[in-house]
Parts: sequence; C-alpha cells; structure tokens
Amino acid sequence: MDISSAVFLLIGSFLCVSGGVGILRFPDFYTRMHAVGVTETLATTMILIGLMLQNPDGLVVLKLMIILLMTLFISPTASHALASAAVHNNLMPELDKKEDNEKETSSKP
Amino acid sequence: MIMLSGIYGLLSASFFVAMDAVDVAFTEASVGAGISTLLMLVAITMTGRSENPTRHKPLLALAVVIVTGSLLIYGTLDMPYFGLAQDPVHLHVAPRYINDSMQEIGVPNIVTSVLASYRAFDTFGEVVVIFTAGMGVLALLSVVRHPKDTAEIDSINKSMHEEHLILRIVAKMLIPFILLFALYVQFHGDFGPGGGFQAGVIFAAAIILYTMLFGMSTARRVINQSFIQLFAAIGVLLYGSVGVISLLNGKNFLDYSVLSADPVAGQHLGILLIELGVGFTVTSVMVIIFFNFAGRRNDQQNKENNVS
Amino acid sequence: MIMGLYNYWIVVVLMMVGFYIVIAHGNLIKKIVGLTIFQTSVFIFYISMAKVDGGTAPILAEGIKQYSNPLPHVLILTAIVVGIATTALGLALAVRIKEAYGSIEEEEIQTKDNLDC
Amino acid sequence: MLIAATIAILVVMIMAIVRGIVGPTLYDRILAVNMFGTKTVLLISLLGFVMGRPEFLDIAIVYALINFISVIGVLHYSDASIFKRSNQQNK
Repeated sequence: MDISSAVFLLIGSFLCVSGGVGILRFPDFYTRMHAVGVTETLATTMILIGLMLQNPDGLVVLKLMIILLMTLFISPTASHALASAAVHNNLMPELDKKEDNEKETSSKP
Repeated sequence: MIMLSGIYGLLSASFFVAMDAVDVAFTEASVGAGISTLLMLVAITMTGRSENPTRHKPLLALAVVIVTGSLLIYGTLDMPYFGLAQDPVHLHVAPRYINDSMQEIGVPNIVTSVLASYRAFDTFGEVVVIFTAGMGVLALLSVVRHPKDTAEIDSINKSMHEEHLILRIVAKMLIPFILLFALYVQFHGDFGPGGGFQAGVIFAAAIILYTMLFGMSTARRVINQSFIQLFAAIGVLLYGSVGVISLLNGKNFLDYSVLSADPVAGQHLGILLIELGVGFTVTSVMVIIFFNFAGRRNDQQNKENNVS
Repeated sequence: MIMGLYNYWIVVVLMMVGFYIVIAHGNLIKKIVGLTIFQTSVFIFYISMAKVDGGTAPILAEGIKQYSNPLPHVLILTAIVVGIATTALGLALAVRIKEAYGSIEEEEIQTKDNLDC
Repeated sequence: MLIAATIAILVVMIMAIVRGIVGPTLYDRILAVNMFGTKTVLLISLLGFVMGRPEFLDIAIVYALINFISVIGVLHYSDASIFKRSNQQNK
C-alpha cells in the first residue's frame, strides 16, 4: 500500500514539476498553456490517488474523490475559457508571427 | 497587478493552513482569492486603469516607512518567541476555552463555540458592521432600473447555444453543487471548519458565477434587489432576536441555555440559529455589493455606447 | 535565539509595504490596495501569535493534547469578512468620486475642490 | 514521500509566481494564477496529511471552486474579456 502510494505521489510530483518547467521555458502563451493544461489533470489525479491510498478511511476518500471530480471538470474548462479569450482578443501564436519556419524547434512540445 | 493580489490571497490562505488556523484559512480562501479580487477588478475597470506617475515625495515616504519599520522591529525584540506554549497569549482565557468548552457548549470546534457563544456579542457587532457596509454600498452605487431588461434576457437566452456553451453548461452543473456545499459548510460548522461567515461567502460566490455567465438581468430576475435587502435585514434581526429571547427569559443577552430544557442542547440551538443569521446577512450583503458594482458598470458602459 | 522572532519581522515588512503604498501613491484605488495589504499583515500577526509548537487546529478530537489558541482565530475570522465589506465600501466611494470629479488622483481632486470654493 | 511531494509542489508554485510576475501578456498572468490555484488545492490536501489531520479537505474543495470562479471573473471583467458583445468597449 505504502509503496504504491509513493509511486503515485512521485509520478504526480514529476508531472507537476514538468508543467512548471513548461510554464517557465516555453516561448509563447499557447505553448505554455499546453504545458500546464495537459499535465495538470493527470498530475492532480496521480497525487490525489496517492493520498487516497495513504488513508483508506471512508470520509477522507470521499472528499478526495470530490476534489478529483471538481478538478477534472474545472481545469479543462478554465483552460478552454482562457484560450478562447486569447483567440478572441487576437493574440497571435509565436509561429504565426514569424512566417519563416526557422524557429520551429523552439516550440516543439 | 490585480492578478498578483489574487496569488497573494491564495498564498496567505495556505499560510493559515500551515499555522493550524483552519477556520481562518477557510474564510480567507473564499474571500481573499475570489470576491476581493473581483471587486478590485470591477472597481478598476470603472475608474480607469491609468495612474498619474507623479508621486508626492517618494523619498520622504520611504524615509518615514523605514524609520517606522525599524522602530517596530526594535519593538519586537521584547515580544515572546514564536510558537512557545508559555507565551502570555496562551495563558489567560485560552485554556478555559480549550478545557471547558466541551462540557459547557458541547461543540467540538472551539472556534465556533467561542465565536457564537462566548463572544457572541462581538460577533453581533461584526454582523451589524457588515450589514451597514452593505447598506452604504447600496446607497452609494444603486442605479435606477431600466425597462428594457426583458429584451436583454431574450437575447441572452437566444445566444445560449452560440456563446460560451462549454462554460455555461459546466457552470450549470457546478452551481447546484456549490450551493449544496455551502449548506454543508453552514451546518457542519460545529464539527469542522465552517460556519455562517464562510457559508455566506460561498453562497454569494455561486450567485456571482451565475450572474457573470448568464447576465445581470437574468440574475436579477431570480434574486431581485428588494428581496435580497429584506434577507440581509432578516439575518441581523434573527441574530438579535435570539439575544432578546434570552433576555426575556431572565438570562443575559445571547445566553442560549434558556432556549431548551437542557442547557447544552440550548447552546446547540442558539449556535445554529445565530450561524443561520450570520449566513443570511453575509450572503445577501456580498450579493448586494456585487450586484451594485456590476450594475453600475453595465450602466456606465451603456451610456458610453449610446454616446459613441 | 533571536531568530525566534522572525514571524514579527515578516509582519513588519508587509505592514510597511502597505503603509508605503498608502502614503506614496496618489491613486485612491492604489491606496485601498495598500490598506488591504496592511490589513493582511495584521491578520498574519494575530494568527502567528496563536500558533503553538506541536499543537494542531483547535477542533477537539480524541488523543490530542495540545491545541493552538482559538481566540485569535475567532477575531481574525470575523475581521476578514468585515474587511472585505469595508473595502467594498471604500471602492464604492472611489467609484462615486470618479464619477463626480472625473479622476481618482488625490491632487487633481484637491485642485478641483479649491477651484470650487 | 509526502514531504517530497510537498516540496515539489512548492517549487512549481514558485515557478508559477515567476511567470506571473514576468509574464509578458495578461493571459500569461491569468494562466499562472490558475495554475497556482490548482497547485494550492494539492498543497492543502498534502499539508493535511503531513500534519496528520486529514479531515480538513473541505478547504481544498472551496479552493477548487473559488479558483474557477475567480478565473471566470477575471476573464469577464478585465481587458481579456470574452464577454464583449460589441467590439469597441473596454479597449
């Protein structure tokens, strides 16, 4: 039980950190959002499952399940709203600005 | 800049969790991160975001600040150390609350029992302050309603499936859950972190979410202004009348042991009632504040559009 | 051992940041932001005083001897909600001042006031 | 292991703050705040377990909800509004 919980927590932390590196290092808004939005849900799921395995007590697991469900609903919706706001207000991706494709490598996900 | 203040609210709430102040963290989570950020943002869009770069005398201000700060730091040298159990703060009334509240009040959450029973008169004062602030905002910002509301509601309903479809559907799924959760917080305050203040803010947050996504007029049709004002007053009156009932029964103001034959059961009932009063008042005052700010802003924008 | 006082220093620094914003900026909204920062520093001051080493949250449970001090928590809990209500009142005043004077800069408001007299 | 996860999340939160301060556009800042919020939810749940009283997950639930509401609110009322009916407002 402990080992599996530790594995889940480790995977979750790793995903979190990779998302954090992504938000720091990526060149423009859309790639940053890609980095965060993709890692966020899986990282949250992993960490919360790890916590559930730590304490298999009814009420605590129920509350963790609620948090998990909320995150699964909320975080993609927030990402969607943010991205559509950016598109709506004519924020151009980096690649469209530079018509020559020399910088392609900088935005590889 | 306001985004950073949002981060600040989030950060201070997690700090409060680390400091074991779960009730305070709960309040700060719902207030500091959500509503205060929103209010600041609405106020900034209404007043214009440009700032005059000329300051009074920044150097003088800096000097005053540094002198005051160093004096304060010098003053802290005599303060008790952080986290010691023998600090003077912990030696006077706190042991009594911690040791005796279970027999006297019968509520596991000491914060609730102190808030709603030992220091209920203080809390009554706070509720009245909140009520007065809400009325002040109402007096300052309320606008005359326009008769074209129904047209706007129709246009929102028509655009339902074109604009923000995902947001609206998800919000429709979330809002009942938020309201339910607020009720849980309201009535679970005796046993865990929670109570009237927090529940009120969460309730108001749900209504604010609805207002933002479905438009001001729709929300006003659900909750109209005079109804919500009545609600705010009912909260304060409920709180006060519990106190008056105990006065009439020959006990002190807000001494709940008369409410039932068994004193502890009376305390339970009293705490439940006044938490309900607090919840009513906080919800309706927050909603009043938000409605008036947002309504004023819509009004300003309509005027600008008509001019241009 | 003097490091045992660091919580007060953090509070003082935050408080001074808020104080500086209040006295150095002419913009009324900025002043209100400064006041909220000041307010939060006072909250942190109270809460950090309530902390007891080895104690947990003041909700009675079996097998726990040491609790943090519940009284400051009560005071701050109500103060936060009152704080947002009064901040809203201040913002409402700022909005009305903007409508009446066309500006929320302190100096411009004063010059306009002096012209009226 | 709980401690390690907590530290990882703290590091990520610092990264998000850096992006929130540096962030060239408004959207970067909102993104940073959103990320910060979800990480705070995780941090609070983890802290509850670290301190050995995991009953207080209610705060994390409130956080998840309020974070969503504030992101929507910011998108509604800032320059990044998605709710503009006519294009000339608010520019």
